[in-house]
Amino acid sequence: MLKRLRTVTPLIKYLLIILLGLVLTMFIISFADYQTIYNNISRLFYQTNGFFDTGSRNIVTAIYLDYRLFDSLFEAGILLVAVTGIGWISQHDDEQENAHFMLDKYKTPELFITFSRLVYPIMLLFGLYIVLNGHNSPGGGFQGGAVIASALLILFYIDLKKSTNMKAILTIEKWLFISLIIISVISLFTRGELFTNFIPLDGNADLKSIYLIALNIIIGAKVALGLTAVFIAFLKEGR
Amino acid sequence: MNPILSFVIILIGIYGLAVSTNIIKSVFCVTIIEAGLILLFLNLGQYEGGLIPIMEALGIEIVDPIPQALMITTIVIGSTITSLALMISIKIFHITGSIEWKDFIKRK
Amino acid sequence: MPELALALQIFLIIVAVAIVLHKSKFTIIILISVFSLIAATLYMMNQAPDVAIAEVAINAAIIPLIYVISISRQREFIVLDRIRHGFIDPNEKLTGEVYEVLLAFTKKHNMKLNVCCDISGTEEVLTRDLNVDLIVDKLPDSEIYILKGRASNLLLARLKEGAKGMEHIRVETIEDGDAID
Amino acid sequence: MFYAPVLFVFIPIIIAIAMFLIKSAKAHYLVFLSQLALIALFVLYVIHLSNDPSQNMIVFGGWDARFAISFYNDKLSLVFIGLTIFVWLVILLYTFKINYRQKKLFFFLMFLEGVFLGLIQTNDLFNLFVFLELTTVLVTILIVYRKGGEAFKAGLQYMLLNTVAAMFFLIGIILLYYVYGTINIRVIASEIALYSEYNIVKFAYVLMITGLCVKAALFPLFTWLPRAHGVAQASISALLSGLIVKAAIYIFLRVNFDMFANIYDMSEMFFWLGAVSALVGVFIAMSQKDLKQILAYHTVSQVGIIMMGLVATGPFATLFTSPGAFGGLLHAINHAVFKSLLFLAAGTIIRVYQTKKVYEIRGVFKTMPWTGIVLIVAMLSITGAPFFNGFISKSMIKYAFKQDLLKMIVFTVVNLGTMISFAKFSQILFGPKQNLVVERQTKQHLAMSLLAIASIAIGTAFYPIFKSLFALTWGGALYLDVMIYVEYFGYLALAYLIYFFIVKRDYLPFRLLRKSPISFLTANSLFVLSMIVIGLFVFL
Repeated sequence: MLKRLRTVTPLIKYLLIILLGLVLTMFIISFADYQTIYNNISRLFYQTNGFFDTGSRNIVTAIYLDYRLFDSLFEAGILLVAVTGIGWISQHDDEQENAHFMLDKYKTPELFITFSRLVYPIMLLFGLYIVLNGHNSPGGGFQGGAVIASALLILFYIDLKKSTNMKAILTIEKWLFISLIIISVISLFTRGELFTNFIPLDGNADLKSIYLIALNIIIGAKVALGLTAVFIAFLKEGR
Repeated sequence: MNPILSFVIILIGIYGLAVSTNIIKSVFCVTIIEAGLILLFLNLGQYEGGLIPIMEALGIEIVDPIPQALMITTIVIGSTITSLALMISIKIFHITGSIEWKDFIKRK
Repeated sequence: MPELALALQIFLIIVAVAIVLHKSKFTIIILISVFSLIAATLYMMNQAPDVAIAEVAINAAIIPLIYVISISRQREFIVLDRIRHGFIDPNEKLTGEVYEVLLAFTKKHNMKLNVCCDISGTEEVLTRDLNVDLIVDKLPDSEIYILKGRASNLLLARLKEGAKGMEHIRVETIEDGDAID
Repeated sequence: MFYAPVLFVFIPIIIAIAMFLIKSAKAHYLVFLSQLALIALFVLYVIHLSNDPSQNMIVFGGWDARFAISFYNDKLSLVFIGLTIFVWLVILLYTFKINYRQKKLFFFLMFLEGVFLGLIQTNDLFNLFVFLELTTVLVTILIVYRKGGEAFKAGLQYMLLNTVAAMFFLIGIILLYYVYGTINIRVIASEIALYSEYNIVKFAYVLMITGLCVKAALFPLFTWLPRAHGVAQASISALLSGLIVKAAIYIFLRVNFDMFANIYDMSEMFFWLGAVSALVGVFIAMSQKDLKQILAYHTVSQVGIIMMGLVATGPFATLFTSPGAFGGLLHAINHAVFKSLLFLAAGTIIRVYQTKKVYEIRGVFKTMPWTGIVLIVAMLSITGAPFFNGFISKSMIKYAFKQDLLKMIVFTVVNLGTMISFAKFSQILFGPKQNLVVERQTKQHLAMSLLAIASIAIGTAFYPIFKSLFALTWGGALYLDVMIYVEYFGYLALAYLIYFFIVKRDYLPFRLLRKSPISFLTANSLFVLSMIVIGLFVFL
C-alpha cells in the first residue's frame, strides 16, 4: 500500500483532475464580476506622473528603474547569486585545463557558421539599441542584455572550444553589481532620497535620461555577462 | 474569459508537476506555471482601448504598467531557477544514473 | 483582435498539455520553444512589448539551448581511460573488448559513450566533481580490466549484471563519501 | 540612523562580494567585522526608534508609499532582526575556517543574511516575493554545497516545491493588487475591510496561505524539510531549521495578523493544521534512526506547536498581549536557539564518530564532555524543563487553551512524544568512553556555549527581560509552583518507560513510518488538496 502512495497511480491522476477542477471552480466563482472591481488608482498615478517624475517615456522602465529600483537591484542580485552558484556546482570558476573528450570533436556545420556570422552582429546591434533606448521605446537593460547574451551564445556555438575565463566574468559581474548599488545610492546625496534618480525632480527629461541610460547599460552588461556565464557553465560542465 | 484560460495554464503546470516522470519535465512545468501567471497578470491589467505604456504623447490612456514591470522580474527569476535546476539535474544524473523521480526513493 | 488572442491562448493550452503528456525528451524542446514564442506573442497582444522581448530573448532562445545541452549531457556515459594505451587511444580508432562491451551497454540504454583520457585526480574527486561515470583501469601484469564507478549509480549495477560472465572485466564500486560532518 | 534598515541589508551583501573579490586570507575576518557592525547598528537603531517611534518607515525614492517600495519596522521585525544577527554570528563562528572552500561558503552565507534581513523588513509584497525566491536559490546552493548525491536530490526537491509555493503566493499578490491597486502591506492593511467580502480577495488569501503552508512545512507538505535539513552540513542545517523556516512563520504573521487582520476566522483550521503536523512530526521522529533526521522531523513538530500557539487565543488575538500568540512567537525564537544548538552539537558528534546512526553512537558524555553538556541543555530546553527557555513558551501556549480539554490532550501528547524521542536521542550520551580522535574545537565550543547561555538566560530571567521589552502584564512567579516540577519529571519518567518498552522494540508501525511514504509527485497532489481544504474553510 505504501508503494502505491509513492507513485502516481491512475486513480490519483483522476482525483487530481477533479481537485484541479474544484480549484478552477473557485477561481471562476471569484472572477464572476472581475471587471467591475478593478482598482485603477495605480494606473492613473503612473499615467499622469510617470513621465514627469522620472523622465522616461516608457512607463515600465520608469517603474523598474525608479519607483521600484530596489526590486531591480535584487533581480540583478538573484542572477549574480545563481551564476556564482552554478559556477560552484559545475566547478568551472577555477581555471582548469579542458579535458580531451571524444564526442566533442564534431564540427558545427559550415552553413550554420556562415549564417551565424551574418546574424550575430545584427543581434548585437539590436541588443545595444534596446539597451540604449530603454527609456523611450520598449526594452531596457534586462531585455537588451538577454538579446546581447543570445548573440554571444551564437559565437560560442560557432567555435565550441573557444576558451573563456569564467573567473574574470564572475569578477566583472560582482563589480557591476557594486556599481549598480553605488549609482542608485548617489541620489541620497543629491536629493536626500534613497534608490531613485540622482538628478533633481525638477530637472528636464533629457538630463534625467543620463541616469536611466547609465543604469540600463550596467544592468544590460550584467545580464548579458550573467546569462553568458550560465551558458558557458553548461557547455563546459564536467569538461 | 481570458484570465480563466490563463489560470487553466497554471493548473496544467501543477498537473504536470504531479504526474511527470522525470526531472526535465518537472522543471519545465514550473516554467508553464510562470507563463500562465504572467498571462494572468497581464490580462488583468487590460481594458478596452488601453495603449502600450509608452507616453509618446501626453494624456493618452495606457494599460496598467505595474504588471509588466513586475513580470519582467518574474521572467528573470524563473530563468535563474530553471538553469539552476537543470544544472543540479545533470549532477544527479551522473551520480545516480537516472533522472526519473521513481528512482529517487531510497532503497533500504 | 480579441478572437485571435483567444485562439492563441487555446493553442497555448494545447501545447502545454502536449508538453505534459509527451514522452520523448527531444521533441519536448521544440515544444518548449513553441510554447515560449506563443506566450511572447500573447504578451505582445496584451500591450506588453517589454515582457514580450524579455520572454523571446530569455525563454525562447537561451533557456531551450540550456535544455538541449543538459539533455544531451544526460545521455552521455563518461568513461575515463587510465591506461591510455591498449584500450583506447584518442588519436586512433577505438577497439578492444572493454570498448565493445561499453558500446553495447550504452546503446542498450540509449546513451552515448564519451571517452576521455587526460584528467588526473583521485577517484573521489573525479566521480564527484567531474561527472566521470566510470574509470577504466588495468591490473598490472594481467589482462584483467577494472571498471570503477560510484556505488549509488544505477547504471553501474546494470553494468555489473551485464558483465557477469566475462573473464577480463571486473566491475568495482566506490562508496560515496557522503555527508559525514 | 534613519537609514539603518538599508544598511542591515547592504552591509552583509557588500561584505559577501568583498569576500569574493579580495584574495587575501585576512578577508575571512571581515565577516566578524560586519557582524560587529550589525550588532552596533542594531542597538543604535533600537534606541533611535524607541526615542522617535514615528520614524519606523522608509519609502525608497520619496514617492507616495502606495506606489513605491518601503521598509517598515515594528516590534515584531526588530525581534526577528536581533534573532537573525545573533544566530548568524553563532553559525559564522561555528563554520569559521580559512580556506578557499570556506570563502565561497561565506559569500553565500553573508548574501543570505542580507537577503533575510531584507525579507524581514520589507513592506512590499512583490519585494517580499523577490526576497523569498532569492532565499530559495541561496538555500538550495547551500544545501548542495558539498555536492553529495542525496544533497542534490534534496536540494532539487526543495527548490521546485518552494518555487511553486512562491509562485502561488505571487498569484495571491496579483489578485490583491488588482483589487486594492497597491501591494504595500500597510496600505492594504488599512483598507482591507473595504473589499474583504469579495470572493477574489478570499481566493487571494487561500493562495497565499497555501503557499505559506509549503514554506512553513505544515502537515501534508512537510516532506521537503527533513530531506533538506538532514543532508546539509551541520551549520547549514542549524541555520535552516533555526531561522529560515521561521521566515514562513514571520510572513504568516505579517499576512494573517497584519494584512488580513483576522477578517476571516481561520484560527480553528490553523490550530488543527498545526496540531496534526506536530503529531505527525513527532511520531515520525520517534521512528527515525538517523541522528539528523530525528532533529529535522522535530522541526516539523515544533513548527506545528508554534502554529498552535499563534492561533490559540482565537481570531482577534494581537501578538503582544495575548498569552497564546505571544507564546507562539516566543517559541519561534526559543526554537531558533535550541534547535540550532541541537544541530550544531549533533554535527560535532557526527564528525568525531563518523556515523549518523543513533544506535552506533555511545559515550558522548565521556568522550566529548563539553558537547555533552550543551547537548543536555538543548534537550532539556526542547522537552520543556523548568529554567530552560522551551518551558516558558510551552507553558504560555498551554495556558492559552487550558479550558479546552481536547486541545490540551493533543498538546500533552505532542510534548510526551518529544520527550520519548529525546529519550531515544539521549542514549548517545551514556556508555563508556570511546577511543576516538577529538580535535580541539574552541570556536565551535564557543558558538555552542553562546546558544546554551541564551537558552538558560531566557529560561531563568524571562520575566524581567520581556516585561521591559514588551510591557507584559502577566506572567512571573512561575518557578515557585511545585506542580511544574512534579509534572515535568512525571512525564519524563513516563517517556523513558514508553521508550524502553515500546519504541525501542521497533514494532511494525514505526518501521513503516520510517520510510516516509510521500514522494515529490505526491507532494504536488497534496499541495492541490490542501489548497482545496483551505479554500473550503474560507469560502464556506
